[in-house]
Amino acid sequence: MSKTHVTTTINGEPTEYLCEASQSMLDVLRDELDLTGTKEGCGSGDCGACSIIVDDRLVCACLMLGAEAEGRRVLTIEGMSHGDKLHPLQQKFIEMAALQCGVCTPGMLIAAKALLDRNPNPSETEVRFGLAGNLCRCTGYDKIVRAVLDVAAEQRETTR
Amino acid sequence: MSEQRRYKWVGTRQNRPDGADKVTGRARFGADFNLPGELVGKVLRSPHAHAVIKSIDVSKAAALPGVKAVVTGADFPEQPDQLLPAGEMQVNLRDVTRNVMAKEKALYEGHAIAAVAATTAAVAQEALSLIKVDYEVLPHVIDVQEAMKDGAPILHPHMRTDGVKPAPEKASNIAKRLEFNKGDAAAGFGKADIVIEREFTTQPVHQGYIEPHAALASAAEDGQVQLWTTTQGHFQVRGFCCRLLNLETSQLRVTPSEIGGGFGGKTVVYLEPVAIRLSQKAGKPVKMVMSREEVFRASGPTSGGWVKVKMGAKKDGTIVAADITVALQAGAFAGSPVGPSCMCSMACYDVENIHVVGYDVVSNRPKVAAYRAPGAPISAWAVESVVDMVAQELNIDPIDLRLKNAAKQGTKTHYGPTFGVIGMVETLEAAKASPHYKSKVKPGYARGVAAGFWFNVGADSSAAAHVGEDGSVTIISGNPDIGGSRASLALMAAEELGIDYKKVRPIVADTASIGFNFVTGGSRVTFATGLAVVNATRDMIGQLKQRAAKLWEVDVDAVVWEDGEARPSSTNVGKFEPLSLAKLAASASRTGGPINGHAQLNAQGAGPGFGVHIVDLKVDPDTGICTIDRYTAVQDVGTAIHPSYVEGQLQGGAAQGIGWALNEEYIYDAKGRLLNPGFLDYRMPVASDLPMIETVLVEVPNPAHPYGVRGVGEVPIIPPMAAIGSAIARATGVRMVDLPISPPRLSAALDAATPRMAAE
Amino acid sequence: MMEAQYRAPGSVDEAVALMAGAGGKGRVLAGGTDLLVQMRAGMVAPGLIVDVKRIAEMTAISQIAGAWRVGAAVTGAEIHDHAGLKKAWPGVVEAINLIGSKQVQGRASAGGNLCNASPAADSVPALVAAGAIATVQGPNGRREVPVEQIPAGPGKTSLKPGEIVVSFTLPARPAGSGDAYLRLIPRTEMDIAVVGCGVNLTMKDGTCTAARVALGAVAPTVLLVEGAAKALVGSKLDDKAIEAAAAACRAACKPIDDKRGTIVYRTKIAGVLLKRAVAIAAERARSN
Amino acid sequence: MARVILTYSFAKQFADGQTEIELPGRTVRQLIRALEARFPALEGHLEGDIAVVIDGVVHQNALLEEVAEDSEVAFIPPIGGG
Repeated sequence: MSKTHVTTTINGEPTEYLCEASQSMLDVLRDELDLTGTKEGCGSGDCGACSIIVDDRLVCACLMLGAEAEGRRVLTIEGMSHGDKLHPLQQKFIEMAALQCGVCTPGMLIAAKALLDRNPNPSETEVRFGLAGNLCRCTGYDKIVRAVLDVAAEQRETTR
Repeated sequence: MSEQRRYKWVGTRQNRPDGADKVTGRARFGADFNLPGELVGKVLRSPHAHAVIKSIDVSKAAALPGVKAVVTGADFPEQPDQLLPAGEMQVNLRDVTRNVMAKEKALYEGHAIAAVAATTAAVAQEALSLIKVDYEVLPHVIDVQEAMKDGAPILHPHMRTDGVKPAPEKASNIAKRLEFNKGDAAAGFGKADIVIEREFTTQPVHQGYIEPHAALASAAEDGQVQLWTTTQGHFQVRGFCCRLLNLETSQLRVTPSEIGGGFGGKTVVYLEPVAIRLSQKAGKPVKMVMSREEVFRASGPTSGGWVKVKMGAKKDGTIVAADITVALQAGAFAGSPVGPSCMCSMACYDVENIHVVGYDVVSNRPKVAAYRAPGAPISAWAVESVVDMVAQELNIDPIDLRLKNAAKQGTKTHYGPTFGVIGMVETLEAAKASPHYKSKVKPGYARGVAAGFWFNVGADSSAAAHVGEDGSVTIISGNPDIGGSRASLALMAAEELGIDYKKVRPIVADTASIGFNFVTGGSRVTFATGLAVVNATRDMIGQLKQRAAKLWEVDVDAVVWEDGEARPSSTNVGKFEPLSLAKLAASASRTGGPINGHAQLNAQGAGPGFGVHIVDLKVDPDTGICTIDRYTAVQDVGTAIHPSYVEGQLQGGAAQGIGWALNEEYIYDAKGRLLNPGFLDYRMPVASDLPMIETVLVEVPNPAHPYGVRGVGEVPIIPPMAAIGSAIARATGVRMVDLPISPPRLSAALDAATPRMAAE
Repeated sequence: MMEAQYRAPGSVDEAVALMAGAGGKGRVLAGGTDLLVQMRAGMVAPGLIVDVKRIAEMTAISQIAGAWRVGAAVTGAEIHDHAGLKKAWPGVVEAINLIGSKQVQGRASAGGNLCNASPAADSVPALVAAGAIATVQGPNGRREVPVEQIPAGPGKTSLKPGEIVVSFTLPARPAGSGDAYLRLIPRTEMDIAVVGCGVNLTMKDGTCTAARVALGAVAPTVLLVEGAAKALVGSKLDDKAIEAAAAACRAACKPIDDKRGTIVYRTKIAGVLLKRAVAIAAERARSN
Repeated sequence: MARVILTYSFAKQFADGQTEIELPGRTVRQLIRALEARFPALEGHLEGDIAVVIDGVVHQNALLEEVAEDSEVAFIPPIGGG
């Protein structure tokens, strides 16, 4: 069995690993790197629980090979906060009860970050379509959408 | 609302104690646990809907390098064919063991036939392909009405319909017949000015939790077993596993992971006994995780059903009689929620003459599991649709019609009991007064309304409260936190203690670290475990007062606990500086040792809940697509301990009901194989499908709870289907009777109603 | 069990050579949004995975004499962000952007969507309506193929062994042109098209002078519906002409009953979407 | 005397069709014993898979609960929940 050697950057840290050619990025993160914050809900790109950001693009880790990360920059939920400071989305999700069971939350936060990074002033409809790839079965999305809109409004306020 | 301010913490929106863990990826869910040297377990599942298992040859699989254990049904001891307590559940263990691992027959596609444990997933997968099963494929039956017919393929030759006198001699797929009666329905219809009769169906729908089932078992050579699993009730898992594997409960320690949704679907065992058995045979830890496909094929959806409703009313809107028949699919083994379905059907209404018959029917589908208010949404879909038809026919506002017939204190139900204090009228009035209902319906849109009822449950809970050396407090209970219960328990403890919420740390303990707790289910945790936490906290406060009394050398009755400190009850006691929790904790060792409180109880008096939902939607007549524009859920919630999470329950339940109404269904091919075992074609609502879901919390405190708590999680899934169906009927003139109201189905119904268009 | 190999070549020539060397066991990885799902389900077990996302030609968008060339591995998200392409071919861009979620858009490509050969592929009816030409390279060199000739049936293409779709060319067309793509799904996102319809029109002085219409998910392959185009060309896109085009679409349907829709429903919706897509394309044509 | 209520089918099957029965008893257990004395066919069917509603309050498992002189005690199918 000859494995592929990958040199990449994960959450800002230079990282190396060996993976099998057919091994998904999700399995690499969870099984090889112990980054279990990225969740598997379906393994087919239909739930978004494994959302990560690769070179500034939102992707499902289950739809990417570990080998493809060579030379890329990968952001997972474990890299979303800075030191002891939560990302504003993380803080707002807690404050506004935008999670119940919490298993979709890492993917939802990563997707929300990707959305706001590109569109700091989204409408409710844009937020809903921007997060349509992330299934949540607990909340009915109401508090999630409100939290994202709230963060966007606050960030516009602070950058003004 | 003003009453709420009686409390400092209860009713406030504090950050949940597990919030930071859950937004940073730290929280460990079922599949996130690992042990050194663990093996990967995988299950071989039946490709047939119904087949005799003539033989299983595992020799090649067992011989594959890397395979450490193989199990089949023969590895699980036979169980008695009778209802027995397992934990606090009544289950037929003969069926449970067969659902975990088939014995003589495969009863549905996806039924577990064998399992392997191997060093890698790839080896385990290859081993499955080497297991040779000799099947004799039998005719199968999927549909509930088909399964009830004479001549239908019989799943269990020993099954005779229970509840029929004299007891039938012939085998049947009808496991049980139930009948409820109040008054004389036939005579009641004679008094009616209008009588409406319709038949309705629903398809099985899955709970759809995002986290698949997962378990990690480690069985030691001395017989002791540890298990980590994602479940709504680790004590139930312990009970089931011990029964199925002949273990003593003290030998099995179950630690619950964080749980990624359950909605009732994680109250039974699937992987857990298999992982333990594999671990016992392999002598190594075994981890098993279901794929999404396995979740759909092999874990419990809720029943699909067939419901016939005949309802009579007078011109003034008085409903005078109802005759209802409910047949629910149980899946491959008996035990659908047909009882609650029958009982809830007319529970919202005070009607003189009610007759309800229910059937529990087996067919070649996965065994149903609980799903939010089990059974109630199915009968409510039918009954509430017919109530709306009565309102339409008599040209009465649908809320007014319901107010006219609403159940209230003193209403005798058709299933026996007389209601005490309930909130149906208040809920209807709140719905009528809501900004949504008061608003005009936008042109092109239509409005639908429906109601729902659920009993709620209490049951067994244990809790402990420990004071730390610095005066901060740990609250220990044994219910997995599925939607913010740590926060609500901590709020009640902080309220009792009069200390800052942040000084209270709630912990979910494993089965060895706290007394028995019934499942996190039936919306019981904030009520029943909340009661245990309050009692444990009060027990602890009693001790704190005793310590203060000792220090002051006064009688304990002379000490009161206020705002987090012991104070003399009056100036007569003497002049003492109040003793804070921190001070009492610091001196604990010198005043009698650690200060802890405990409570255990079987909580009774869970107050029933009522909900009314309002929906505005439009229908695209060309495509049959419904667009929901506005949605409001109104519910009698007792006291909202943490209003955000109460709102969340209403919103989440409504969203699930909307999915049930519009798109979710199990689709089978002619061979009884599930065609849509994935999130792509099992269409749960996505964010862009829904509007904001407004909530109105009607707070009618439950007298049986110190803070007036009432379960809130069940009711909100009951009204959406009929509310949506009624809005569609009002938008298009077509009353849909089959769920889901998917675009092809609605389009066909619209075309059938306008033959000209169909001919085009 | 054969463990796969992974290669990420830097040129098309290299990729073609790798595929040739894999002896039929090679699979091209563009976005991977279909391939990885199929690998996981055990439907395919490639011996060699050839990742084409490091090939410049396959990941670039360029304009040459009014025509647009889009690399077959360009992701939906990149196409979404390309203002020039969006302005010229809004229907094609919308169609590609309808493939899956934002997450899938971050990976999925039109080349992958075409080569996966699903009759319900969203980008394909729009590309067919656009008259897009695929540039294909294989062991015997390059050739140009109209997109509609590539799908051969569900999961099957007319590509010869070892051939790779390198890019698409969207032709230059006269002023007064516009395109549109609409699909019907039960939800608002995250679904496979029950029916898809691409329309590409050229209008002059209120009269339709050229039209191409394509339908997805109503037959084993995406259909170019010439009858519908004929009904539109020469008309002022009056109700009668549009109804005739819708009738041609319905007549062209050879759908199946499946978990996503019925024969009756798909046939009806083909006509509905045609009307709506024509209206959008015509509006775009008028303002171009 | 407490008023004991059985569901219709349960009464038909085990209690000669009587759905409402006045019985002496100060606890649920005493009522069950009294019921079983009157309807021997009921024996064993009231302590297992059943919920007990005492004056409108649902008890999942009731045995020693006290009932008042004029209490209404209904035996109904068990209730779970999601």
